[in-house]
Amino acid sequence: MKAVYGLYDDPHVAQQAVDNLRAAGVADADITVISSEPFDHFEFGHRDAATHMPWIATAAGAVGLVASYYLLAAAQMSWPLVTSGMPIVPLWSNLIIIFEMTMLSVIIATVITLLATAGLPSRGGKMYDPEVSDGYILVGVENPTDFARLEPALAIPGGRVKRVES
Amino acid sequence: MDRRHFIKLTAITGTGAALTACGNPEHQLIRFIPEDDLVPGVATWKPTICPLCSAGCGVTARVMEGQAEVFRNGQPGVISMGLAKKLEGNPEDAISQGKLCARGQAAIQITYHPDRLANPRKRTGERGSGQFVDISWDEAIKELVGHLDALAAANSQASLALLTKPRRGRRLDLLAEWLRRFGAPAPVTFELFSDDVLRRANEISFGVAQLPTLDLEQAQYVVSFGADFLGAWNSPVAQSAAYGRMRQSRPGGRAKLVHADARLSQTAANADEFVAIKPGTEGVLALGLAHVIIANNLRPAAAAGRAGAAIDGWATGLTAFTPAAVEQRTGVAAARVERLAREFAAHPPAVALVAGPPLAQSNGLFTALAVNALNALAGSLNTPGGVSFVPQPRPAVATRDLSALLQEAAPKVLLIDDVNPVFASPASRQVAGALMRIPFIASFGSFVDETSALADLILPDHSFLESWVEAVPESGAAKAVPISAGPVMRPLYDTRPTIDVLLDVSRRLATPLAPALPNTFEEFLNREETAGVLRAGDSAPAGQAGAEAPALQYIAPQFDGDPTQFPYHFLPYASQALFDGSLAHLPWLQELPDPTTSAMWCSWIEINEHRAEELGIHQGDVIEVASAHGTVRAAAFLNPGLAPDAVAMPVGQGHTNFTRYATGIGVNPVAILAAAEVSGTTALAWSATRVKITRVGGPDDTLILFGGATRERPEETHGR
Amino acid sequence: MAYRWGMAVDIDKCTGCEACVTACHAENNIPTVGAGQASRGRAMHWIRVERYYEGSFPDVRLKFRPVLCQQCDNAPCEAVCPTYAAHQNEDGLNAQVYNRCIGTRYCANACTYNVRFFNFFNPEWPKPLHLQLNPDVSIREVGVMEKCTFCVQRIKAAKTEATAAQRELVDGALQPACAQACPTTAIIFGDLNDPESRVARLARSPRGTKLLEDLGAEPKITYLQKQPWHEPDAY
Amino acid sequence: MASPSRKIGRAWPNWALAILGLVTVTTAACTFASPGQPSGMAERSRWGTSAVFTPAHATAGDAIAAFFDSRPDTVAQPFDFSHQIHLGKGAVCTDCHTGVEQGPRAGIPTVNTCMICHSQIATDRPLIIKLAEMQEKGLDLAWNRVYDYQPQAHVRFNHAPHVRAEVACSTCHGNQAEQTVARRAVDMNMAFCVNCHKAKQVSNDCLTCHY
Amino acid sequence: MNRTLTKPIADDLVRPLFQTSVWFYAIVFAAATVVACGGAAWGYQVWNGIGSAGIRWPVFWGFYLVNFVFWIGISHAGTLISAILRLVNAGWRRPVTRCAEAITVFALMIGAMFPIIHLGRPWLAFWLFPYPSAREIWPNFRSPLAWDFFAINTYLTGSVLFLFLPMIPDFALVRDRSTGWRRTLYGLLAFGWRGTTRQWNRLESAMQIMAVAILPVAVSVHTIVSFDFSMAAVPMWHSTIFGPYFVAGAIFSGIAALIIAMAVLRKTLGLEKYLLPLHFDNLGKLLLLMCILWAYFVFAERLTVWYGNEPSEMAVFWASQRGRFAPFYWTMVICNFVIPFVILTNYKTRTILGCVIASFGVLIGMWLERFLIIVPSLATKQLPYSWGSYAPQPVELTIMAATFAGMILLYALFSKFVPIIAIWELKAGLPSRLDPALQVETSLLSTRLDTEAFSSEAERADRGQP
Repeated sequence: MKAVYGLYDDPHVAQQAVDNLRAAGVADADITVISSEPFDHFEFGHRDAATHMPWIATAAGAVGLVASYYLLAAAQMSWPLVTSGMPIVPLWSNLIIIFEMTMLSVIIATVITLLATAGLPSRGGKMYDPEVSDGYILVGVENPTDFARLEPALAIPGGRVKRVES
Repeated sequence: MDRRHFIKLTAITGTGAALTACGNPEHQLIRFIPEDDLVPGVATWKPTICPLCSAGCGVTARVMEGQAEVFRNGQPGVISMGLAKKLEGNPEDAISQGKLCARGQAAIQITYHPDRLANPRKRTGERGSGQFVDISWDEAIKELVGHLDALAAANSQASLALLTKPRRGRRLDLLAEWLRRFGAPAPVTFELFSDDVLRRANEISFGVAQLPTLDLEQAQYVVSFGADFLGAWNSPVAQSAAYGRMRQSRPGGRAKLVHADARLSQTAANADEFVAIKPGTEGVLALGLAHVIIANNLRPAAAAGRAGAAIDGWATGLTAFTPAAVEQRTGVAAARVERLAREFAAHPPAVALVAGPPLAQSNGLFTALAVNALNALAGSLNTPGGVSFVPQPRPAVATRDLSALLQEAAPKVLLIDDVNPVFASPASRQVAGALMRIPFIASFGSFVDETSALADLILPDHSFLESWVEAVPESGAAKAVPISAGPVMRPLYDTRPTIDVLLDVSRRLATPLAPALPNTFEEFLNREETAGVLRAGDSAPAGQAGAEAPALQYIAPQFDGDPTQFPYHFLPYASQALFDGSLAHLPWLQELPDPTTSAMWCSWIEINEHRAEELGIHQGDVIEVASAHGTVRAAAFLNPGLAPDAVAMPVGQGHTNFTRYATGIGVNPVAILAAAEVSGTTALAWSATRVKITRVGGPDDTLILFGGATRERPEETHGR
Repeated sequence: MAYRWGMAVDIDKCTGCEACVTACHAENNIPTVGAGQASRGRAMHWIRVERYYEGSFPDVRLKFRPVLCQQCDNAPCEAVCPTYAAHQNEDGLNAQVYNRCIGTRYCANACTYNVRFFNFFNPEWPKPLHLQLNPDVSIREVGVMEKCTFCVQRIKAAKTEATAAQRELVDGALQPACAQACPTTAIIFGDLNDPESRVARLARSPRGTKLLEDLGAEPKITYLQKQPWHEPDAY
Repeated sequence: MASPSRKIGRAWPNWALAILGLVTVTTAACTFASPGQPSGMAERSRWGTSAVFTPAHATAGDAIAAFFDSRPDTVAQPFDFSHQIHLGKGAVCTDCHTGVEQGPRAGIPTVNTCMICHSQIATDRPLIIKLAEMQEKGLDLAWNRVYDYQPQAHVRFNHAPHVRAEVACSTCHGNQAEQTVARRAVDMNMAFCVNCHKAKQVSNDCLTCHY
Repeated sequence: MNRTLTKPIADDLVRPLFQTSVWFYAIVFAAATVVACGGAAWGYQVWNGIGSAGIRWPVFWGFYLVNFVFWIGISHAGTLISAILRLVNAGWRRPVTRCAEAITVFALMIGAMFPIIHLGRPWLAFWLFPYPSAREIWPNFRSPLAWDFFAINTYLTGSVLFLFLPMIPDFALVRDRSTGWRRTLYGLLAFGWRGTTRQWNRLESAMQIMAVAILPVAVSVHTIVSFDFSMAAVPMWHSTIFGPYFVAGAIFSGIAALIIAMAVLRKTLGLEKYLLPLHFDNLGKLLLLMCILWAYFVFAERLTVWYGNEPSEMAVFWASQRGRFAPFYWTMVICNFVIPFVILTNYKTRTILGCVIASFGVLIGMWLERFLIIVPSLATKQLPYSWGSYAPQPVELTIMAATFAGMILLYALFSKFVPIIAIWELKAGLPSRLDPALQVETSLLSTRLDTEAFSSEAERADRGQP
């Protein structure tokens, strides 16, 4: 993995580094910003914010709803036993389980989507610096084509540039 | 391995690994060849007779094949044999009519009781210490024969006594005959709740010393004076069956039941009208009714005939028993007496019956005579819907009562045939002390109880299911006939039928009894079969035999104990489940909720709920009941159906030595009774004691009630 | 061949003698639990005779009412069981399938009649009391709920016998142990689907009511209320 | 930061003892304070080897084995009775298992049944001599059941109606003509019963078997 | 500039993971011992039979079910509160959410054990799982106990994930600061988290969706727990009010548990800088709100019963109002209403100590409330002949004590291995980090948060430090 990145203490400086990289012709998708907290109010924190996650969750809920209805009905019909004079497939009481299964589908779909889209769990080998945990913001490019062109863009006051070549 | 097993496996892996299989090699018993030819799993029914009370209900036992551990030839082993599984009323039997009471159902547990004696025992320790050693039948019989031979040698055959239950029948006949041939006096019978007073009264009134049969089925109006005829008195199954038909199973509507008592007994609970009355004054009420009937010319006084003649002042219209006078003595309002009398007269056939507490008063004989006279007045004798007497095959054998053992020259050898007078007698009679003085006692019961614990030799009987049984029901059906039945199942243990043992002994004596008695009871029964059978439908010989007695005058009941010091009447009563305590060893009956209280496994003291409130006594509080002769402590049950000046207690608990299920449970109210007799008889006046009560402390959790609230509707609504 | 087993209990005839209770114990292998456990509320009586006092001495009454499983059509116990151990059988019985029972005891709570009993411990019958056990009836182990079955083993045996003999069941020939023992014949058992059966006729009686009828469980036991005595002349 | 932990660490055996002690005390307290089965009645063995009759398993091992329905197919018998030989000689099942047409149980023959034939046949064989001796002493063979249900299954089975319905013995018991000592040839689980009942269109109500 | 602000926060909050006091061992040891006793008691009960407990005819449910409902109620502390606060974006939630959610998870785990502990045959508990256990017979989905299974499992799954997802960045932080086994452990737990903007955005989106999803689940869980009772025609159970009544009670007791947990953490882990009087004040107000709501429900329930005057219900009513359960009832009223109301309405007493006292009252009161719902009703059903009583046995008391000890144990271990305050959320909530427009709103909500905790920020700014 090869990478070049800068570590910045100040999010404003990090924003500047991101801008510099863009100016240096790096595609937005190739710029990686790593931090130990979300920066919702900086432009770099908003990159990649768009997601279909709510829609996926909703769809999963719908699937869960339909599936649990049929699961329950099939289970109740498989050996129809009468209790308390209720119908074999009683909708009122099944609704409770259908609801729970729907919500469970939503939750699990959300988590799976999160893991899938956030690349988790990951086995490492990606650009990272433990100093991020100390509060630095990492702005860098993974597997850059040209270190020389990017380093100046990252080397701005309030930041340190690091290069990984291994 | 399917899904289910897989999940089971995961469920148990953790625990399963920890629990290792620790082997349990069951000791291998040898297996005997079956003696019966039964299809396994298929039930057969065999007739037998319930032995628990004198009613003599014919029952059927459901017999199925099962694996039992038994003794055969002195060796334990397993056998596949026919086992009685359940007792049910015999539909062909005139008494039980296919029905059976709770006690009868539980009789089967006698046979399978874990503490039943399996073989003969001889006393080793001090008398009463309960130390016995198992011996063989040969040794046991030899020992008994030795003692009898010694009596014969000393020419004191009269010092032999036999104590048994007052069960009329051929077994008692044979026992009496055995004694007679040996030269011993008549058998001594004992039963706490005996009906000797009523028999004596019937003899005086009707010339029949016998319990009556009540034709409830056809009666229109029934007045019961304390007779718990639906509970434990006389022939409860037959009486209940008739009661059922009296209530709802016949055309012409439902009869009325009036019950007079000081306590709301189980029978009283079923009455249409409960008449609360002062203890011992029931006879007054009966004569009050008679007075109204005679005075209003509803029936002629002469109609009562001999029964009326037995009452002083009958012929002159019972002038001392006007409703006003009755009210004063009994506490029953005069108008009510008047109304009851008119109803009684207006709804023939009307019948009155008396038993239980009224006859256990000092004036019990008078009370019985008064009720008999009322019946006779109403023309209810030997009529449909009245009282009648079942023809008996032969006169009852002469017997003696317990005082024969206590007062007269004490016997030297006593044979006890499954009776427990030590438990069921007032402590003041000192029965145990009397028995201790008898040199040799042999007991034939199946269990160690307070009495047989004093024996020198215990020769355990077969259970009734294992032996030949017979009964001559004295009452219960219009046309009862003697019944007998063979064993239902083979014996489990090394036991022998008592009567066969005695017959065996009679041949082994140094001078065998002559002329020889039958070899076995079975032989005796089958020999008798053709002889003394009564023709069905024989009418009763009422008003025939028996000596005329002088007319009896009313005397107020005498109570033991000064009313100021002992303000409460003490009313012990036969427990619906445990009867007189002889059934306290049967776990089903111990756990049977008492009908009126729902109590199980305990003794309790009933006290009027309002009186309890005044005294600060709450449900379950421990209270002490003290008579002049002793005290007992038990938990209080607040009973809305008891007179405020009385406390009641069920008899049955308080055993000190009677199997694992009865020992140490509850207290015995009989112990504190005065040893008073019903005047004119030798019967114990068990309802004539006065007591005082003291609250000892809070609940000690001995009051075990199955049921909760005693009232159906919660009383509190809104803010009240 | 569809049966609908029902019962009629004539309160006017019931004397509270409890013969039914012992009969039930004998027939159905119901264990006795002993004084210690009984005092802790573990006694089992599939049928019980409730006693209720009314008024106070001397104007006091005592009512008896045998209560057993009412075999409700809309049984509150059934739906709450998570394992179908309690359900309606084809003959209209409230089946209690012991092997399915995991002991949530929910059914017993839901039962408005409190006629369900629980095996808090393994039952025991000290030898040789176990010889008396009815081989046609299961012995329920610890953790299992049990209740009146209308003597299903008798129903089953009678049906098998009838099938073998190729005939219909005769009304009255089949009785549960309680009805069989009842000295006053206060308990009548039979097929409610047969309009001419004794129980069906009694179920239509004007004296008939159902226990806690307003709760809507539709019990199959009819209680025939006590009929007060009145002078025949009064009519 | 590490020192306290090390100190505690050394004291570990004492901890263990303390916890163990408390656990023991709790169990003991429970034992005494909440009595097990009916007090004052038969002594109850808490550890599963009670001498009194109960449907519980005698040992933990039994319980686990029953939980998994894992039982050996073969059952030890007092001697090796060969079904193959007897059926080969023309005997039929009901000759010895006489109860099968009349009631719930087929019944296992007693020595008397054996001796009906063997008082004449093959009287010189050692096993038959042994049988004759046993009959003389009044002793029976302690056969062990090959087929039965766990008490926990609460299954009631009645042979007679099945025989009447012409279900062949071999359906449930395998071909005994091929077996010497009887062994469990058919796994009689609930599916086995239910499938047959479905096929024959007879009741599959739970109370048909479970009561 | 950023680092100097955030590093001390991270240092403070990570410190408990690396430093262990003797007290920690003492607490863990004591709690573990009690838990072990509970385990032994349960083992005893399984071996001998459920009769070791005090349950009886007709009170077939006793302490076990009381504790079940109680703990499920406590579980409403976290996820529900945290989800609500997350959705309304209440700034002051940030230090509170994780310790609240942890309560949820642990209380649920403890609560969910009770239905198994109380089973007559617990070794067959797996028959409740939705699978065709025997010949195509599934569990009976009409049974409220089957609903419980689904509801509790959904809520537990959701809550565990809701707790775990925001922990991932903090695990990554701990991973980077630790060595040896800790590094391996936290490395595994961190799932290879780096903190890219994509990851942050997805995490925050997921948390929003989860918050939306978990709210109705949380409400449904306690509603379904209430259905365990209200589905049975038992006097004073068969009530439509039970759903909201139970949910309100659950939140009520949950907040109380949270306040106590926070107060303990604040002292033991030295979090005075993060768990401020403000938090207790806010939670105290919430507790007061729930207290009033609870009182309203009790009044509504009791009034309708009293007014309806249905005999069987009146029996239960009076049994608790002035009968044998009255001491418990009035204790409950005092603990649940009088004490919290008096303390919390007065801002002078609504201190940390005051809130803790009120919370203890509420916990006791709410436990009694569960007891008073279950036992008097069962003891006083329709047929008075079947009325009975109930007294717990040592087994039940031991197991109950063990669950409280278990909560302490789990919580102690949790706070030992996980930063008990979400570090990244706290950092992200720093005022300077917020959108200026939002800053106004947040500062209104958390005036004192600004002035007290983050005065250092201002100080540093004054000193001109970066």
